[in-house]
Amino acid sequence: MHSIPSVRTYVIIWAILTIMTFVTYYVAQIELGAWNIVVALLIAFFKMMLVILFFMNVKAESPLTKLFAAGGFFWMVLLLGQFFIDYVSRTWMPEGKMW
Amino acid sequence: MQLPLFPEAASSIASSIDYLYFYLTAVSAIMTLLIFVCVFTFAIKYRRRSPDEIPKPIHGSLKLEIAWSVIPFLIMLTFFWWGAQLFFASASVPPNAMDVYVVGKQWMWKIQYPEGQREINELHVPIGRPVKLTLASEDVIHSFFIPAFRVKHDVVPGRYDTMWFTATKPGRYHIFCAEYCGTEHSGMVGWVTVLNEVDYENWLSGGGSEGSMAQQGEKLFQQMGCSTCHLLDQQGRCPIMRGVYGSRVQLQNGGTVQADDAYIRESILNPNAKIVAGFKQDVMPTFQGQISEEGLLQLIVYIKSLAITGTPSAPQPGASGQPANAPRPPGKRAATPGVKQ
Amino acid sequence: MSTALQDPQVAETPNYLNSEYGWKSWLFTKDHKRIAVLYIISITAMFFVGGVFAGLIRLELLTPQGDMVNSDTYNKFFTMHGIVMVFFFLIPSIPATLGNFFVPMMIGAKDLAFPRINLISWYIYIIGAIFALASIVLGGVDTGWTFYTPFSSTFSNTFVITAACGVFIAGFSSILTGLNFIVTVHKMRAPGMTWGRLPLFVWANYATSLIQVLGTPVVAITLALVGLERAFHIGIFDPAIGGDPILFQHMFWFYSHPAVYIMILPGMGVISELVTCFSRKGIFGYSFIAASSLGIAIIGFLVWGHHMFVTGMSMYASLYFSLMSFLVAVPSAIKIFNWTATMFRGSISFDTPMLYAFGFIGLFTIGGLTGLFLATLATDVHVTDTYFVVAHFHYVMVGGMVLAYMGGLHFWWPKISGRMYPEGWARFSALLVFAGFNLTFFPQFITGYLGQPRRYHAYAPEFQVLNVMSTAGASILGLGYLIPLIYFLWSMKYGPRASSNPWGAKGLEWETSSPPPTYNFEQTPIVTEEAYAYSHEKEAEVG
Amino acid sequence: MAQQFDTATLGMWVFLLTEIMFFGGMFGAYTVYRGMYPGAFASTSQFMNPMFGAMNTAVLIVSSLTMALGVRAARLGLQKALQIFLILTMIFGLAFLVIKGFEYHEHWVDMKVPLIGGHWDYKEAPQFARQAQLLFCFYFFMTGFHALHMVVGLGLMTTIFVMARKGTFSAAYFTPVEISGLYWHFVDIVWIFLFPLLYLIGRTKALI
Repeated sequence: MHSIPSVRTYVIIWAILTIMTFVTYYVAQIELGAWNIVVALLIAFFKMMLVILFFMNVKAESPLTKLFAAGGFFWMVLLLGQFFIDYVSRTWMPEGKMW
Repeated sequence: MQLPLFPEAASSIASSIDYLYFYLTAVSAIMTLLIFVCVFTFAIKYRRRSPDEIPKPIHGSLKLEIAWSVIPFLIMLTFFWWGAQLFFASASVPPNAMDVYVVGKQWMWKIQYPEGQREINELHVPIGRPVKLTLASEDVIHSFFIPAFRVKHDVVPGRYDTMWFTATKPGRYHIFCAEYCGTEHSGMVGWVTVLNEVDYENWLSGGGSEGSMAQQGEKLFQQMGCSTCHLLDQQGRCPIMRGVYGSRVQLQNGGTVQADDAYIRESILNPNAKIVAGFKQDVMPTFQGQISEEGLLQLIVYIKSLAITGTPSAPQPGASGQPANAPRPPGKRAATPGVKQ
Repeated sequence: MSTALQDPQVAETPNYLNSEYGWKSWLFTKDHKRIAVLYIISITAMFFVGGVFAGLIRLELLTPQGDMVNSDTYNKFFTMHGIVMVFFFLIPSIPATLGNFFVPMMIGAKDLAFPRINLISWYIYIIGAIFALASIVLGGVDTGWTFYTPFSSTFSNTFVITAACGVFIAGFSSILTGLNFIVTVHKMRAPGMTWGRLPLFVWANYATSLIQVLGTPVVAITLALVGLERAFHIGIFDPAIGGDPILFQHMFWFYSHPAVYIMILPGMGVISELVTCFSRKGIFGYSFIAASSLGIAIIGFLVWGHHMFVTGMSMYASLYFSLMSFLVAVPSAIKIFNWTATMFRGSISFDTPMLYAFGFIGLFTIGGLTGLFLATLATDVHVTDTYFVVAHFHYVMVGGMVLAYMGGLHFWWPKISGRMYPEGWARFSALLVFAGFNLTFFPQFITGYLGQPRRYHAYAPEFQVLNVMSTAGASILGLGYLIPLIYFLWSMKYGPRASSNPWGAKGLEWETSSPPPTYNFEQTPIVTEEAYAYSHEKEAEVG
Repeated sequence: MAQQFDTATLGMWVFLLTEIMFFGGMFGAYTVYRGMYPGAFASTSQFMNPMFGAMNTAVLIVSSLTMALGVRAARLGLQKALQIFLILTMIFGLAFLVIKGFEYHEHWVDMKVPLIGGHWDYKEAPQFARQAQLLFCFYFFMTGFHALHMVVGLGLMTTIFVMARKGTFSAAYFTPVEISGLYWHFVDIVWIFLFPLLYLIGRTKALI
């Protein structure tokens, strides 16, 4: 059976999540150029990991569950990545040769 | 009763596609034969002779597994390589290609020549000269397909697509719409007629009472009121049109854009999308929905003609930076001396 | 282990069919075997609905002028043929029927991991099917089964939302089946049933389930977005506001190409079972066949762009997708070679299931190889959207998947129904199917290269002869499907009783009585040997 | 029991896999268009109210906390605590939907609803008037699907609550609580990504 995290752990995680929400809110008001997107997504990713590992208790789950949890996100990245193979290179035109 | 088994090859790339096809067919036939012969031989040779015979097990062989994974893959790499070479080689339009403009519409092909001829579901091309088709759709996705030339390209609404071919054999060949486009999809067919040079010139001079495409574009330019703001040679409320086509345009937001067909199309339909440096937005209304795809193409040809007549064969000096009529390095949207004045 | 648990001579053992009676005992059952039977009945019905449309299409194409029905009606015919066959027959076919019945039995489980969800998935399927049939009855859909925008989202004025709802809903049935299989295979294996001992049919269904779970949601959301676009008159694929119709195709094929593997992988699993049983010999290269199933499932997600080489997608993306498409051909080739090698020095009998397996190997080889023409960039430009494509995917879908399904159905019929089918009729109809199929679809490779585009109501007169051949073949093919329907129904009452293992096959499903008892096994089996251990003798030398 | 619990958890994770891909399709399309029309997309964030967004994020995170505590209570067999936490979770869930409703209303007043013929104008940045509609379509579809998931989640919570009242659960049997909790947290995660993507990115960009 899984170990049961303490209330303290949950509250600490909640506090971090709430603080990160404020951080992401205020960072978005600062001009960082392209970094705005990166920071916002990194914070979101960090928050997601906290929720998955602690609230959803994947930390204590079997490797199999971890694999399936990670697999979904990996597959979504795969979907996006292959979209971008097209969209990034769509306006490139070859000069009669491949390379 | 006709029973053709192989399509005619009437373009410069047709036979090279056919060779690749023969190669693929040959390899496939050999593989199929191999499998069939094995299955048949085993089935007969090792048929069950008594109800209780138990053959000895064979668990597998790593060598064989590797062989029949790697060898087929290597063979397939030759398909890949050859196919990709041909695909890329036939993607770039020769610089001397003549322009023809095709608009797909449920359910017909409308074809315009820079010289002013217009046809529906008929395309006349001269033999031996590269022809570049600029494809536009008024509604849904169509696909322009000439089997005898082994060319096909989807015609996607909201953008221009291009394809090209050089016809090599006089005759009449099918045009099909290959992408399902609604009720009369199978009626969206036509003929391409390949003429020799002389016949083609005769045919060209036969029509076009409305003037060349550029002239029609010019007429539209007046009618739609474009000319009140876009003056030809002096600064009006809007950018000057002469010499724009093919140049790099400085934009309000600091970027630049290549003034090609797609840019001009966008600027007419969605004028505020890319404001030229030094001009204000919201001056020009959108022409979305007020102008047909054909009209758009006429305007583009007109604006293109301004670039060409403005600088006969000499590199254009000044802001535009790049000679308007030189073949552009990236094969697409190559400027063409298609407009004869 | 190798002795049957049940005496074959006993007339009527207690089993899942006679344990309860009445329609309630079927409609509220949680027994995976009964649910499988419910699925068999419903997909058979859908198969014949789709088949009727196929017949009408072929009838129309007898003459080039398009003089039987008008073009609108014809467009609805092929759309409904596609939607019904793809989403309501091919995708659920083997996993939901044979898989549902035999995956738990083959791993020695009493049932699937979530019996109630299994039943729910059948109800969801039925609701989806009702939507699809409603769209037919109300007046049809004319978008083609691919629902390409902007035609489907803006221009068509048929019942697109109804049909898309049907597909959306049926998608969830497919997801739940996949989910159930994944968890079942992970958690419910009998003692001793290690991954290395799983029958290849289970491996194939496991790989299929991964695709169902990972791919189906994407097509669901895509069709939902099309539906929303129709409902709200604005949406994300609308070119008028800058939407990209090609994005729809990316999203659609992200699922719909792997969906092809949802259809064919379980079929390959069936063939692995048939070839070993009727050669009475262990499979050649077990781990390679198992791994190639997973390989197909994964690489299958990297190839979808080969449907889009002429759309104006980036040429470099085309290059990537072309290469990946060749890569996915390798695991398929591995399977073909291994099956052939399994027959080598076997003891081959020509029972009906094996005839179907022969047919599968031949037709799938042709289907797979012609796929290479479509993966090759330059030739694809010419043959895409022509009858060449139609022929290719029918060789894979019908020549491959349907033949495997028929083979599997014959193979396991004694287990499912407890009765034998008439062998003579079965062999005859297997030959009819094979002959009729080739006559129908082989000419289409030729018309395709000649340039006859698909989805044409009227066509150029020079294609007529080949089209007449196709139609003639289709009528033979139709007969080949009708005969089994009749003799299967007949055998349920009059067929001779089947013993628990009429083929002398290996596998846990054959160690329980025919038909199996409600909880499959009298006691939980303990597995002590590899799959397909037909002989305990020493391995023969490879000659 | 442990075996059955494991099976159910694995099943839920496989289901969440499909949910990830379901939203993943939309996120994918969103990313493509964002790359195509960066200016238009950045301009729309001026019409989002990030206060609403942040508030809703906070509300959902609290509801995730109460859910997690509820699951913990269930594991320890604290039936009273479980019921209280379930109620709290539902209250926060409802609060989320109410705030979302206010927000939709604000968009309607702002003329930023391009659906069905359109309650739409974009005078503030006419150069983006066309493509900005794309983002608003995404906004309504994505938040709409998310809200739909919230509604389903609330339904689940109600069921679990009723079961808890009946005394179904114990320290030995709490699988449905655990599974519904996973679902609830997942819906929270989706919002954690929607918030920056729809409200925040591009806020610093000048409108014109």
